[in-house]
Amino acid sequence: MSIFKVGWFVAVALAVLTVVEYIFAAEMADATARFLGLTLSAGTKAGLIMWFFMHLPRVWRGEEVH
Amino acid sequence: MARHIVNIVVIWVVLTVLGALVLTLDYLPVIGAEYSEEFDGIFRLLAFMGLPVLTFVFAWVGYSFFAFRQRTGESEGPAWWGRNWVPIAWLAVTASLAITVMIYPGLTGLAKLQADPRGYGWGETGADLVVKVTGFRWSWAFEYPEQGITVNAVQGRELVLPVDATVRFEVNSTDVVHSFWIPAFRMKIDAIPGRTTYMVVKPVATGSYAEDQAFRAQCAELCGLDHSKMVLPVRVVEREEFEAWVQQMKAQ
Amino acid sequence: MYALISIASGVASGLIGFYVGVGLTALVRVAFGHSPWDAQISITVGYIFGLVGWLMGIGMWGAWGREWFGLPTYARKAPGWQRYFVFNSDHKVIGIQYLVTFVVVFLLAGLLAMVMRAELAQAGNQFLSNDQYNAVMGLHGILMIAVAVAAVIGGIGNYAVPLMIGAQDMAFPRLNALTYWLNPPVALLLLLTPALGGLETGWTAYPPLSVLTENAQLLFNLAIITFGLTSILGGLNFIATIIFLRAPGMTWGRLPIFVWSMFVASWLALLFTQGFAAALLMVLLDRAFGMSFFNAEAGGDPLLYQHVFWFYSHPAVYIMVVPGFGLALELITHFSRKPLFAYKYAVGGLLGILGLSGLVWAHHMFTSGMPNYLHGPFLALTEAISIPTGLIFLSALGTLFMGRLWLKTPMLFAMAVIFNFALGGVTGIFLADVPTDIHLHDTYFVVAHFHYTIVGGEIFALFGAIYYYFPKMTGRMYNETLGKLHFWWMFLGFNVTFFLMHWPGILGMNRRIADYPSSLEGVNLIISIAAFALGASFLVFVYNMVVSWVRGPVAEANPWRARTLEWQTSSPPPIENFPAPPVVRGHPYEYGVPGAVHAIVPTPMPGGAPAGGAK
Amino acid sequence: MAATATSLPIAEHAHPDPVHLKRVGLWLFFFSESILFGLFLSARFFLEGIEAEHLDQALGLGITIVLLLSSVTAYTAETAIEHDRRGIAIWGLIGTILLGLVFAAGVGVEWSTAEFSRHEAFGTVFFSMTGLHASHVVSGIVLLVLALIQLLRGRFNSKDHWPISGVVMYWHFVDVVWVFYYPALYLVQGV
Repeated sequence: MSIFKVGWFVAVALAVLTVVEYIFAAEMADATARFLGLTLSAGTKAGLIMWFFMHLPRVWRGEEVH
Repeated sequence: MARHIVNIVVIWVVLTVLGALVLTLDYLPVIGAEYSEEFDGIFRLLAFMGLPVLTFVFAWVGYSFFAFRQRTGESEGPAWWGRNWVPIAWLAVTASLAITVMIYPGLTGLAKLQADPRGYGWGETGADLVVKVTGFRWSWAFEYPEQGITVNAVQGRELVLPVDATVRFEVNSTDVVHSFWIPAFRMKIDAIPGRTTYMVVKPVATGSYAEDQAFRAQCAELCGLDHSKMVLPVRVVEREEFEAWVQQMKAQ
Repeated sequence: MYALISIASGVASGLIGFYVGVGLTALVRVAFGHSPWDAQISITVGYIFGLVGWLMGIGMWGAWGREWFGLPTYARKAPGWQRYFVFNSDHKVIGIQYLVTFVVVFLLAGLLAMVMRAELAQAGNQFLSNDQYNAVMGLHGILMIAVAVAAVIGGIGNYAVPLMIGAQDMAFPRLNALTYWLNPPVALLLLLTPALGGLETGWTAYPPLSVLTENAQLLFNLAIITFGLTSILGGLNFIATIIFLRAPGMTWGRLPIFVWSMFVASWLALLFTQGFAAALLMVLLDRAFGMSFFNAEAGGDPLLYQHVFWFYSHPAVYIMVVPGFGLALELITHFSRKPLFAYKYAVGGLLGILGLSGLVWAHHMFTSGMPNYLHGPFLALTEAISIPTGLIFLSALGTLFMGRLWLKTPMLFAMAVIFNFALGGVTGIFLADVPTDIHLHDTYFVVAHFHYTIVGGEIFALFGAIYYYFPKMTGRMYNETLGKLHFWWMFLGFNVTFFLMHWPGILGMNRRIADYPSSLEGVNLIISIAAFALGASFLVFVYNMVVSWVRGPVAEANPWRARTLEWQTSSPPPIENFPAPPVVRGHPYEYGVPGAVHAIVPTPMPGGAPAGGAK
Repeated sequence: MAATATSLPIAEHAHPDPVHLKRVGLWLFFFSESILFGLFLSARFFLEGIEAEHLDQALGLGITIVLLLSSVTAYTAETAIEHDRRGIAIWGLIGTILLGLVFAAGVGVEWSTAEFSRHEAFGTVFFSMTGLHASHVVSGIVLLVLALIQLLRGRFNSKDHWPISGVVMYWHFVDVVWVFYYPALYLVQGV
């Protein structure tokens, strides 16, 4: 199942970030810091999805030969 | 080529002078408030600054039209690509013009307007008279809280202000967006439901709608059916006359 | 027959879709215990189903939809003029469809302007009641906005861009057909608005008024959201086409300036048009579901709309005028028989406009009561946009100087663009400057200003381009004398009308009013008379176009001796444009360079030696 | 210039890989759509002083994880068909559709149990944002079903699978939107 390996790594990373996000939001009292932290986390998650799941690099590298 | 440049410059200068003569005409509305003079000054300044730019383009295009024409389209012009100092000089001149206008009268004029810390208003901080303005479809109501009177389209039928007094309008709307505008004062502020906006003016001359229609409170933001009829006359009077008017309104 | 079948099946399946949508809404509403009919929701759902039905019926089902179910596709093949009435993916057909449609819309909206000027010739209400005036004014506004957004991009752009870059078609031909066929429902909805109470809010649709007003507003919102979709999909298509389908050798540095301007305008459309859609969607949600985006009492804010709306609608004026600049420069260089002066700076100017246009929207809101700290930055950025715009002027003026001006009708229109836009640009300074804008905002000064920029800058370029491409599109030549008559008539009528309009604005005549203070009567009468003259000039245009299309003299492949690629193929071009791609060897504007060649076109065309007409 | 028809070099039309062209087109579409979503997100922060009212945090976290999981199954389906693993691709798509339905149902539960109304400010932004997003989820499910039907009928292989890749990209995009919407609606408070 090696072809799916990247997908599972990203999935784990996304899950961890989501849970961290949830706990961070519950614990962080300062509104501004919470906002910034959540923005950072959401940006990271979006970047991971776009880079690996949506194959963003193929936009400039072209379609890879499978 | 030098000949063409000289010709264009001559036409440019002539057009500019002619334009400047037109601009000295009296084309601005009546001066009603302190800010009107400020506005007129800035307006004229910008007009005189814009005029040479405009006439430059007119002279250039117009001269080219007459001097460089050909009948058949067979001959071709010199292969100039503009890869020399000309574009850089042009960029420098236009950028410095833009930045000049941006700073003066733009940002400096803005700073003057916003000197009043209480919000959008400008002018002197203190106000001799407060008028609460309420816009609704399709008329205005003016409340003078200190005097305890209210005028609207039924009662009083005009906005009366004392001359040489700083007036702060506190503008509200009960339904849709309106805009409170008195052309003689060159001032305008939107009436937004749910927030109060401010406009500070200091009338410097007496006048009334009957004498000059620039003395009117006009809605300037499209507000539906009778938007064009959302007008109330404005009358600027001497202090004593204002007091008399207040008493008269109270008596009613 | 083909045309009739195509339109009839489109209308029929559109109607079926509408009633299916209304019926489904009724079922769901009854199931949840509501009355079956709610105007806002039923019409919206019905419209969405009807729109899909219309598209499928007009031919999208056969050409595209079947593919989604794994079925083989087919296209309706229609001969001759009938190809303009089917789902046709040829960019040349679509370009002409767009152009004819929007010229008709332009003339209609112009008639509405005549009605307005008739009413405004005197103070007081003569012909129209206040609500009729508002309806006419709103419809004039939105139809003209639609013309300005779509006529040059959809018409001239679709027709010329693939030809100019040596491509066979657009990157997504079927998407291109879709964007055109989304337009008829838009036109239908807008023209139906008077039946449902008329537009009360003008084309800007400011809430809370647009939430409270008649159901005509609902049609407006649905129409404009659809229209925004055509704009976005069209922009997307142009970007992909220009990036990927350039002929070999057509580097970015050799791209004709009109293609550059289309590239910039497409990015603007792609990025910002969602703002209009979002703003109108919020109004729709407030209307249909009682949401509170703009209801201050429930925590909403009317200014939210103005920010979102102008976030689109200021860049929109660049969507309109940037292709106008491109066309003006393109025509000026060909008809001056001189290379485009400072080509790279002109491209830089276009890109500079692209960069700044998204950062200036709040200059429409200087009197709106927005926070104080926003005024300064928006003032400065708005003034700064005059710097890239100035580069367009540099290029135009530099090209004219010492040129060999061949003053054909298209050239006259192109020079008029520079002339008009100079005035429109200078008056823009007054409006960008907060101290003057406070008085001038929402007056006829603004009306004059934006007519000078949009009509003077874009519509003049549009007409220049129509004359320029007329021989290419139809294979026939227009009547030059009538063309010049049209130009001078329109130019004079336009300038008298709109130059005078500044003055009542300064004196305190606000815009969008059916009635004005009696002291402004004299100048308004003159403006009205000039406006009627301006309107009459289009009779010459229509006569010239119709008669020349039917029986004008046959045009040569390259009547203008232009060097760009679209003129190196026959007039009108074959379906595949070029049998094989041209090979681009040099700059498209190398006039006055002995032996210069722009491109080599593979098949010998009648009268077509190597492109660029080397002699 | 003596270039004649016979001496002309024969060049091919610029034919970029059609899949690549479509991929870029789809990205451009996402770019444009993200502005629409971004403006609704900005509206949520523009309407000052809105406090996020009580939302079912467990449900929110649950549907977020379901949606992320559906992205993984969608990725699996796409990767599988790229390697001609048809069976895995079919199950990947079925799993994505089911998880998508669970997400949509979760939003439905949230809507029906919410303690605030759509007439007030927070309700306005909550219902409009989740509604806008849910409409994309539903259209994504429809597209996934269309792709699944063709896959079951034997279409698509490692050489020809763009419809699946496109639909899956769309699905990921819907997920990306939720990545921003979830904290903005559920987690950010008092900003």
